[in-house]
Amino acid sequence: MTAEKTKLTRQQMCDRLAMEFQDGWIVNLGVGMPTLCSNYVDDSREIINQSENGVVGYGPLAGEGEEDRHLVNAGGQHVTPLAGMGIVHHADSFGIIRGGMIDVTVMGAYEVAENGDFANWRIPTRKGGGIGGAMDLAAGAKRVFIALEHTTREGEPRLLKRCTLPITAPGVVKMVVTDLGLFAITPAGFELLENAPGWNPEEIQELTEARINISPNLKDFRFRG
Amino acid sequence: MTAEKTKLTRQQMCDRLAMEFQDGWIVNLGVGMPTLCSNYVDDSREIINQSENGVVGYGPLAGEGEEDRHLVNAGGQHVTPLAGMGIVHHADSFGIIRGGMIDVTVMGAYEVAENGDFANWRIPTRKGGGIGGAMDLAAGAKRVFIALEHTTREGEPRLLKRCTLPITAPGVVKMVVTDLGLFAITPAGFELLENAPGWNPEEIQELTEARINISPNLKDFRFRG
Amino acid sequence: MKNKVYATMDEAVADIPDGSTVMCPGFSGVGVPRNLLAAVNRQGAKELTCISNNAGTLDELVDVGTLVEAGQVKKMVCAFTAPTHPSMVTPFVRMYNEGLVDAELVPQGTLAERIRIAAFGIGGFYTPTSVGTELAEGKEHREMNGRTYVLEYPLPADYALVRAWRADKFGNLQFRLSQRNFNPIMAMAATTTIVEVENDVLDIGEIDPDQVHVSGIYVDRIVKIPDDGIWDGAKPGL
Amino acid sequence: MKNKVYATMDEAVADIPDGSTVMCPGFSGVGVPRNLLAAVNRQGAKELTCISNNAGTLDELVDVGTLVEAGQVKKMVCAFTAPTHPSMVTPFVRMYNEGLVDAELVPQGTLAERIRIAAFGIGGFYTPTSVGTELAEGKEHREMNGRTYVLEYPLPADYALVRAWRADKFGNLQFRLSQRNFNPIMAMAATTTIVEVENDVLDIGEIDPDQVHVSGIYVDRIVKIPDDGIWDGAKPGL
Repeated sequence: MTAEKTKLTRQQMCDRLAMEFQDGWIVNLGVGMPTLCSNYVDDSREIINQSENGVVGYGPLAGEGEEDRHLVNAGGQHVTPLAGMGIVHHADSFGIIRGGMIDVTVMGAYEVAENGDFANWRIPTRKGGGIGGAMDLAAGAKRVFIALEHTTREGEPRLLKRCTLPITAPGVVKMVVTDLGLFAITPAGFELLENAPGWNPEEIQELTEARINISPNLKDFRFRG
Repeated sequence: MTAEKTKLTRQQMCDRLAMEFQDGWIVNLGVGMPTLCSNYVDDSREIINQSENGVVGYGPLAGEGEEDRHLVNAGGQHVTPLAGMGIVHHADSFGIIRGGMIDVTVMGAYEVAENGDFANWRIPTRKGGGIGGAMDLAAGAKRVFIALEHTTREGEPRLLKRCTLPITAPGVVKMVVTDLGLFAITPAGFELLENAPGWNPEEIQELTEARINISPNLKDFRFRG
Repeated sequence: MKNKVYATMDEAVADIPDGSTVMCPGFSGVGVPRNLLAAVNRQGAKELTCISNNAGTLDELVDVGTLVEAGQVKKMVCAFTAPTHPSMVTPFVRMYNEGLVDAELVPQGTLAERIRIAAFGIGGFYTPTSVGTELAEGKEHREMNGRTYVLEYPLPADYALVRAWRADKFGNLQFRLSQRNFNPIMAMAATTTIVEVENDVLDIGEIDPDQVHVSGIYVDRIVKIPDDGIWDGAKPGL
Repeated sequence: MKNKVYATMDEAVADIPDGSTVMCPGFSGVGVPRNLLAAVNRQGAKELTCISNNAGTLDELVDVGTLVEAGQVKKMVCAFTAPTHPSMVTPFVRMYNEGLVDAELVPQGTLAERIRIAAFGIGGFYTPTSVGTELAEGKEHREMNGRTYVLEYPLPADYALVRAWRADKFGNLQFRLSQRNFNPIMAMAATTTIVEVENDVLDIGEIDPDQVHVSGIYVDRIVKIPDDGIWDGAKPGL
């Protein structure tokens, strides 16, 4: 039986990374796609969400009319207070980050390389860059997970031998999810752990610049529920 | 009329330094003799007492039975809370100190030199030293005032050309009070501003190793009240 | 002691001269001193260097971008000099691209710590952040305990404009939830700290000493936000 | 999530091995984790390096000096290695003079900041403190903006023993008045942080998020001080 060839949705991609979070982990989710990780619920564990603005232990997004104007996550979304939450100022917040207290940070990226480099802050053809807390998180977190489309809109690969864009940090990425599958980055480079439904490793390799090693335990992509 | 030759008491010495404090000054008083400065009251001004353990704006010593076991000054004396008091942790407290927020620190010393050096943390014949916050205060405070006996118990001078003991900080002392008078330290060295009752400048010079300049406005020592 | 309570935002910022360095806290729209920024905009000081997490947004609310758009800002020191999405062309982005305003791009945690050490009399610190990136080029590197760091320097300012939740007349401040962000460290780092406060200014003694977020020793001027001030859409006095 | 609440001080310190580096906060007798120190004394770990403002006092209360006197401490890192008065010969002073214990003398503000940067991933910082003194000899000097600084390094630890006023089950901590001192920064800097708390351990959510002094993410073990514990002369539960 062959599954129908399907690309993963952003929510499915983020769900899969969120499944890796362990009970008690302190998690920092980047603005944009990575915030979808918080939609994956697993009652058997507790996750502590930290955001750059010094909120430790915030809860789900606030519903309509439920917003507290003083409480937002790093992306400016209104979140709800969770019992046990605590607030610190910005220097102390990055003390948490730089000090290695974040178990995992999930970020988006333009490119990831087989040596663990990634790039998400600057396109050289445009002036300036948007770093925010990305370089601190990349340098400080225990694990960096990246969620990104497997190719650009033009079909160019984003999983590369070496990044072509200015990198955010060297050699830090441990896990990558794309719309085609889940990858670890090991000393040997990308390792395909799970493939999207209907996609075989050769097809994924064709859309990838870097060489992809195939896990001896290659599995079907794991979905929520 | 000649005043009777009198040495100043420690309280009189500290009163005199405290008279220099200006309204709104943030003051750090060293353990021991300098704490006597807080006994000088002048209702026309408000002084903010800061101590190394992070208390900003504490009040007078606590009376018998009035002690709060969680509230002490740097010398471990129980003090009373004053309206407007605020607490910070030790790193932030020395942030206040190193950051130049302390208008004046008053410390005791073994020796003071005409170049503004002073020594109060180590006697080389004994092993080790007791620095506490003295080096941070000396390097960080806007003004360092020193209160000390004019001579040692053996009659040796403490106001020197150069310190013989290991110094606490170079060139920081602005004002010195001894049991014989009040001195400024200027680029030209010690300047006698006020002499203790009955002591003429020549007599004070005899008990001093450094050369003492005499202020053109030399006055009688100013007492409380 | 000197009275720190000012009647209006305009009085509180009246003396900010051209060429000043001004800290502007706030993060994702919370804890932004919008009323003081509006007053600086009215006051018209020019050639400002502004230190802020970002350089303004696309919304209509007053923020540091308002000063940029008005041509009052010579240079931004911030963590974002390009939009997170190419479609978000703020006034700053347009003017930066056209060379009308200068900028220094600083990673957010480095920005926060540089502000803190400016407050705390530290001459520099070594951070692992940015090592191996373009941003570390030309910076002094040092390996310690098997890890590579770059040296970063203090970032002081002449003025900090601060938004607080509660203040007493001495200037002790409290912030609410994520309003805190850059406010305390900027309040401590600037020579002159000016605070807009959401609640009525309290008498001295009304704030629990254990719950003071910024000591009044750092605060110079306090203004209550008027009912017709900028409340970020919430009712006054929340 | 893992339960952090321990029933006894002895259980909470049971696994501290010989050779550990242990942070011991407290200042002038306030905020000293006396119950945990008594438990470490009973437990008997040896060859410890202890980081503390001082190395013990002359009073009868349990403090880091108790461990020194018991021969459990190899080295003290502290701001006082000689008594403030020659008559105050503590067990540490006697043993230090006899070469039975080693010590590193650190100015108090440098001690505090070295602890903080150990917590916060900073590799070193430049301070003006101690410049021009014997204590700066051999340290790297640097002139910046016309001022001379010395380079100081992080001071991490395996364990911090902490005394708190209130704690919730997650480990969020509050301190009361000058009890705070070194407690928060040591709690943040150590790999394993063990807290003795004066009040009953609170349910999660009972501490106002704006009034948390140390986030529970830094806290590993919490023990309520029993009624017959060491209360510094005050009644239990004050």
